[in-house]
Amino acid sequence: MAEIAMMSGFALILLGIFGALTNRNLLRMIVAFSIASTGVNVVLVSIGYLPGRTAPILDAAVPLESAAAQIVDPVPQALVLTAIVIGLGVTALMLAYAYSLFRHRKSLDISDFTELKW
Amino acid sequence: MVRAFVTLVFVAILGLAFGRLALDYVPDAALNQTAVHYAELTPPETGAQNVVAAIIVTYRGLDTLGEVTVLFLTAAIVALVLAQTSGPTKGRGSGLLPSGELLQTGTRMLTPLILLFGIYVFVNGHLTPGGGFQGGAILASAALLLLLADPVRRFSHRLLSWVESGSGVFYVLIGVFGLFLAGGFLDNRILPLGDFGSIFSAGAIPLIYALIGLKVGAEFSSILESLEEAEDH
Amino acid sequence: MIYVAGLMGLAMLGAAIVALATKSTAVAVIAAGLVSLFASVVFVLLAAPDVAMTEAAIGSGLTTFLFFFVLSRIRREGGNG
Amino acid sequence: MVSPILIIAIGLGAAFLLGFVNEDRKGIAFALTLAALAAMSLIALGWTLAFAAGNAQTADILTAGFPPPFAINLRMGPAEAALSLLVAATGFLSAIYMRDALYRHGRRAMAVLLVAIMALTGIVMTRDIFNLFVFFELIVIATGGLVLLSEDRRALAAGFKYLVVAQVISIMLLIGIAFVYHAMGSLNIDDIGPVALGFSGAGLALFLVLVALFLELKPFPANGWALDIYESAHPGFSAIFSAASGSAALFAADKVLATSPAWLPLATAIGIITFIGANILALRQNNDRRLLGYSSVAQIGLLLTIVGQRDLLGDSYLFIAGGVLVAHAIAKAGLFWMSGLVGHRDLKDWAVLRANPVLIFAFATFVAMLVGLPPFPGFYAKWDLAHILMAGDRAWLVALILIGALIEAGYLFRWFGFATKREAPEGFPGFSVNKMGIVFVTLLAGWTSGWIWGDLSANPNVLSMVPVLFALAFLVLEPLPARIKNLIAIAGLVGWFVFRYPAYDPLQLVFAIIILVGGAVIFLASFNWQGRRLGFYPPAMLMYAGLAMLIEAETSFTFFASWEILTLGSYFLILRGKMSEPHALSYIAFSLGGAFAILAGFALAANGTQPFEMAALADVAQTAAPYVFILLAVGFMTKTASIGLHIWLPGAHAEAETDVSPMVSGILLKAGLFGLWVLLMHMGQTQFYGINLTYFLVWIGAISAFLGGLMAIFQEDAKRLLAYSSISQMGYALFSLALMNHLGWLLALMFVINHYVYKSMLFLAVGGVYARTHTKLMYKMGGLITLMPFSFVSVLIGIIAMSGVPPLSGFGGRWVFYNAIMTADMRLPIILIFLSGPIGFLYLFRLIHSIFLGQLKDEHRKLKEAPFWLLVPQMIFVLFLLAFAVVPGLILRRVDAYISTFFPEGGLEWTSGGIISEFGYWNPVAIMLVIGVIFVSVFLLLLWMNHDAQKVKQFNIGFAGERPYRPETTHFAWNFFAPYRKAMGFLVLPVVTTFWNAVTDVLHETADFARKFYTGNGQTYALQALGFVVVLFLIGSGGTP
Repeated sequence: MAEIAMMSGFALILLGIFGALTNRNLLRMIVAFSIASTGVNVVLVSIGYLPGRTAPILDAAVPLESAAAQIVDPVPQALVLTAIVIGLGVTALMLAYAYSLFRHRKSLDISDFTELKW
Repeated sequence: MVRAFVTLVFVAILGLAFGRLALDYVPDAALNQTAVHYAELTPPETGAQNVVAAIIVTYRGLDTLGEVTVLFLTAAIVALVLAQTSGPTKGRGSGLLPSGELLQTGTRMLTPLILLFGIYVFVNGHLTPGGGFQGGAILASAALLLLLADPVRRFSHRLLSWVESGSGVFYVLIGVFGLFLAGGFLDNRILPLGDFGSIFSAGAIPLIYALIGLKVGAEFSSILESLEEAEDH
Repeated sequence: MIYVAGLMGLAMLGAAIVALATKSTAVAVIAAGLVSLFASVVFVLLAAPDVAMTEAAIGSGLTTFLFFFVLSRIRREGGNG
Repeated sequence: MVSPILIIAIGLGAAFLLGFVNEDRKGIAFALTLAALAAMSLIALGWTLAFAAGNAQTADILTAGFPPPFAINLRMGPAEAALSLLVAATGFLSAIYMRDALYRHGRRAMAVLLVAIMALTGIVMTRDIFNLFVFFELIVIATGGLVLLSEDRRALAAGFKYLVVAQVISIMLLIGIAFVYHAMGSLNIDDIGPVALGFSGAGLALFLVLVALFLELKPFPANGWALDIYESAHPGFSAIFSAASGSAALFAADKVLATSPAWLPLATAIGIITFIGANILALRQNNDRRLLGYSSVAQIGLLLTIVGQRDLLGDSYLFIAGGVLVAHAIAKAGLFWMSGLVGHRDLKDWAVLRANPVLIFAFATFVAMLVGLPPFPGFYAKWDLAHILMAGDRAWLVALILIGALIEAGYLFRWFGFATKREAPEGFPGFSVNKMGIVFVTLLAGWTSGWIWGDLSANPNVLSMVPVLFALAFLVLEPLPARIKNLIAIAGLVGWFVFRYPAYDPLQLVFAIIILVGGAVIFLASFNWQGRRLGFYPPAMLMYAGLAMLIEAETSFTFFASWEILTLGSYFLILRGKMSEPHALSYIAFSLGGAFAILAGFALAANGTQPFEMAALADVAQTAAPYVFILLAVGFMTKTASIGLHIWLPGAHAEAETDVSPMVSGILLKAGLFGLWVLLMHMGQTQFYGINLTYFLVWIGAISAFLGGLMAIFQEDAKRLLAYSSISQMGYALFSLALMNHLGWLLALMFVINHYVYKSMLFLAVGGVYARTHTKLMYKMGGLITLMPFSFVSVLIGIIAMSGVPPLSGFGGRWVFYNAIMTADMRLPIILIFLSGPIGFLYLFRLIHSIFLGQLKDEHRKLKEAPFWLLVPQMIFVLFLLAFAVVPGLILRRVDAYISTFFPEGGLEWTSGGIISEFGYWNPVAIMLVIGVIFVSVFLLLLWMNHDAQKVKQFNIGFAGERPYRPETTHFAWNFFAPYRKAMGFLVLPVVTTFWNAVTDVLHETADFARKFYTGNGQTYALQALGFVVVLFLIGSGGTP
């Protein structure tokens, strides 16, 4: 199962990157990047998955003594939590930028913002 | 067209690299040393039931502090970016939805519930799934609802800013207390670990999660509000 | 379980392709939100309830709203988003 | 000691606290920001000082009270402390610098700045790889915010492009980190590795992490986004972006690489390509900030190269990498801060800096720091780096680094030339005081860092050498009147000579007399200048300091340091000339190229041993010796302007100021000769594939002598003529030295003395004429003999001495010369040398003929004699020449004895009446008498025969019967040697100039073409970043993915 998730995660990343690099609309680029980062999250979580184990919550279902044999690896999950929030931050920032750029130029086409070059 | 082709080729090669990673991937048969440590020692060391919460708040607390800061930064920068934008002044708000009687009434009823639920989620973060971020996001959705219901209405910037700053400063202070009262920066053992599994347990984790929740909620709200009122600047 | 995972994987990819291929930005945003939503189901399957909650609340919820906020403003100011 | 984690806590806490400050109370918010940054800097400073004093141990700081890898830990070691200090201090200064922008944007912007600095220190200190990622993301987002402080609207687009690329990078990083965790079971950097170089499994994971970290370092060519930021951001932020962000990201890459040494070659390759590529692209850049961006990218590339060599560098690693890094950070921050003082963005607009001389000094300091000149940290680092790499058989890397550095020096010095020589724009509003203050603080930091690195170095500290300090003291004395400074300078030169006199051996003595006493004599001419003459004495004295130290240098380090110091001083001196901007540039380019050859030569010779005695050159291993010889000889020959490396000389000498020309011609050229002398003394018999290398030198000398003279005869400009003649004369000296026999060396020494005397004299005389006529073109003069008799006398004596006719010392030289070549058996070059004799006479004749004889021009009728102080040294030279002609033995005898220690055979025999050689006999006094009698008789005869000669009116051109097309063609001195030009002109076709021009043209056109690569489109930039990853992956996995 983890393999399937990982594969689809990687596919999401590739799709996202391809979309972000071919779609010239600023908003669509941001959408594509958010798909790619979802893909990253899926890959990360699937790394921590061990077949047949349960969530890393040590309640009644998971006695302390056998916890190490029953739960999945909690570390990637913790990382993904952080990554999701960071992703949201970056997305919000890019959106604000896109809006601001749009206001300056009345355009959302990335190839219109090339005054700086060479 | 050429660019799309080149992109395709590059992405395909990247796909080969990723494919190799995936093919070489062998799921662990057992937890690695780090994870075993967390699985076995989270309760005695931190008193938390939810191992992920313990990792987030305590073991990798510095990451989380950084994460909160990411949102803090984003909120500040979104406000900065939009402050620089001078656009037309016609129209107000996002106009996402027309705010009707129904929505307004519904909002009035729902908002307290949502707030309560958000608080529940982050207060129980050390016991059950969920925590500061999720709770904060729920709080923010209340704010979102308010915005939708009445686009002209503003939350007090001052209040948001105080909540945001207050919880942030308090968070850092708790961290520094850990430095002086316990084993290190952000050590949750500055408060007693309490009874395992109860709501007042796991040392400072609930406190920190509550602060995170408040902070995240305030930050989301302030991002939404900045976007909402951009043109007033 | 494994079929559910496969199904979700396909659903994610499908939604992603829609998000990239559609002409309408609004549809793209919604499709991207769906990707997140399906992903959070995958997270539940992968025994990661915390992540699932976060992804649902933040990835598919707040992010989508943010997009719509900006999109609708741009539309009203004459952009075609 | 305060816990370093408080740096992070204070930065964050203050950022959060800012939210409590009312939006309108900007003063309070700003004060809070500054206080926090100051506190962070102080903590870092405390640790740095503790490490420096040896009071601190590397400390691991645990968070959450648990050991790694279960909780994140930070580390504070010497490197971390210094880097944190660098980051925090840069942030503090930039905050003050950006005060206006921060006030405009309010407390939020200040909070973002605080978080950025906090995160940078976090990157430096953390030992957890995911924590590293979090801090990187903070930097990305903060960068996205701080870019907006700019008033340049284009910054918004730059920020977006940056975010787009950052997304691609963070995807790679995150995937890499996750798989590294999977492979290692830990996120702690200390638990990673060693991972073998490979592109599957753990290797591929580490590859993704590394490639993401490299992308953060803006590798060439995937760095267009960074350049856009550099160009459009607030200079205060660019300073942080370049100095602090770059350093922190580099340190992160270093941390990860340290775990798996197998990956170091990857860093080296990317680093060196970036260094050279970015420097080449910078060549065509006219926007100052973008240029600084290219240079930043290049410097980080150099640092990455050094990181890639850490396996070889061992204990010296921190010293070398730190030296380059500190020099880069201070200089780049300083330059970015300075760019905020300049109102417009073209490089030429930096001319406004001339309004404040201290700023020009700061500019010079920063450029010198970037190029790695003494006494700054980069110099010591460069020296050690070259030595270690050479000893480790990585000469190719040394070569690449030096080529890149030379290109960088080229554009930086060109820029400096613009600032000092171009028209300053009008209506200049004045400098902001606090910004200027920041630049001055940086300047101070630059010099302090130079002292620290000198102190840390195993080699002597350049800033503790007395001559250097004496020269630098003139910086403080600048407000004094020029004449007082001149007195001090003369006293200094003479005083040092008297002080060191007992220590000199005869060879050193000859050079010391020329440099110190001769320098003092030329300084007499400088009394002619009044006012303060800003910027003259410090470089002049720096040049003399370098020369004085050079001749006494015992180790290769001192020798090289002196060499660079005299090069730097003379560059600034030459640059002072009115039209000398392009010539000074070509001078410094060739000189630095030569210096790099010397550096490589010494490093190869030393083979890892330091200090390396100059005398040990004789013991260099057989395999390395010929290469050492060639490198050193080429280096020294750039200074003697041997043919092929000569094109800088004519302009540099001709366009220099009147009293500078003799200094750089009469004295400075001797440095090269001294170097060759030392080289031949120790390595004279080096064979290369069975051929004695001195044989080539003989040829080069002969050709230089011949072609230099030939080029001189076709000049219309009197100073250029003298300059070309120097090439010829140095060719003679090289030729005689390379003969490797007793008389040859004696002769070379006579050339050293004679050339100093008559070239100084002639330059001063021509300069005196120029001071009155305001032209250097000979056909515009004529008949000045009656108006400027003293100048005439010195030119007459000068050319008699120089052309080698009896009775003056030139003849003595010629006599020794013929004796010398009789003892050698190389016929062809000897023919060339023979031919050069009459050629020399041809061009010298023009000086007398066109300037002093013939018709007086109308506009010159009221001219006065040359200024008094210009005449004083000339008359001293006249007296000296006469004396030297009569008693040459005064100096030569001692030297002759000294040379006998190298060549016991073939010496001269000194008797009371004359000098005897194998082939003949020379009695100077008798010759003087005989010639005197002949001269007087002929003179009287001429007077008698010409008593009724008719004077021709100036415009009587009836004889010619030609219609003048251009005014100058009517002058008889125009194109004086036209027949010779017809016969031999093809020999002086500017082949060499064409060659060097072609080299620079190719570089420039490559740059112009290649930089189109940076289209300005954010997607293209992201695609380039992606391309960077996949190309590396393809190369790494051997093309079979």
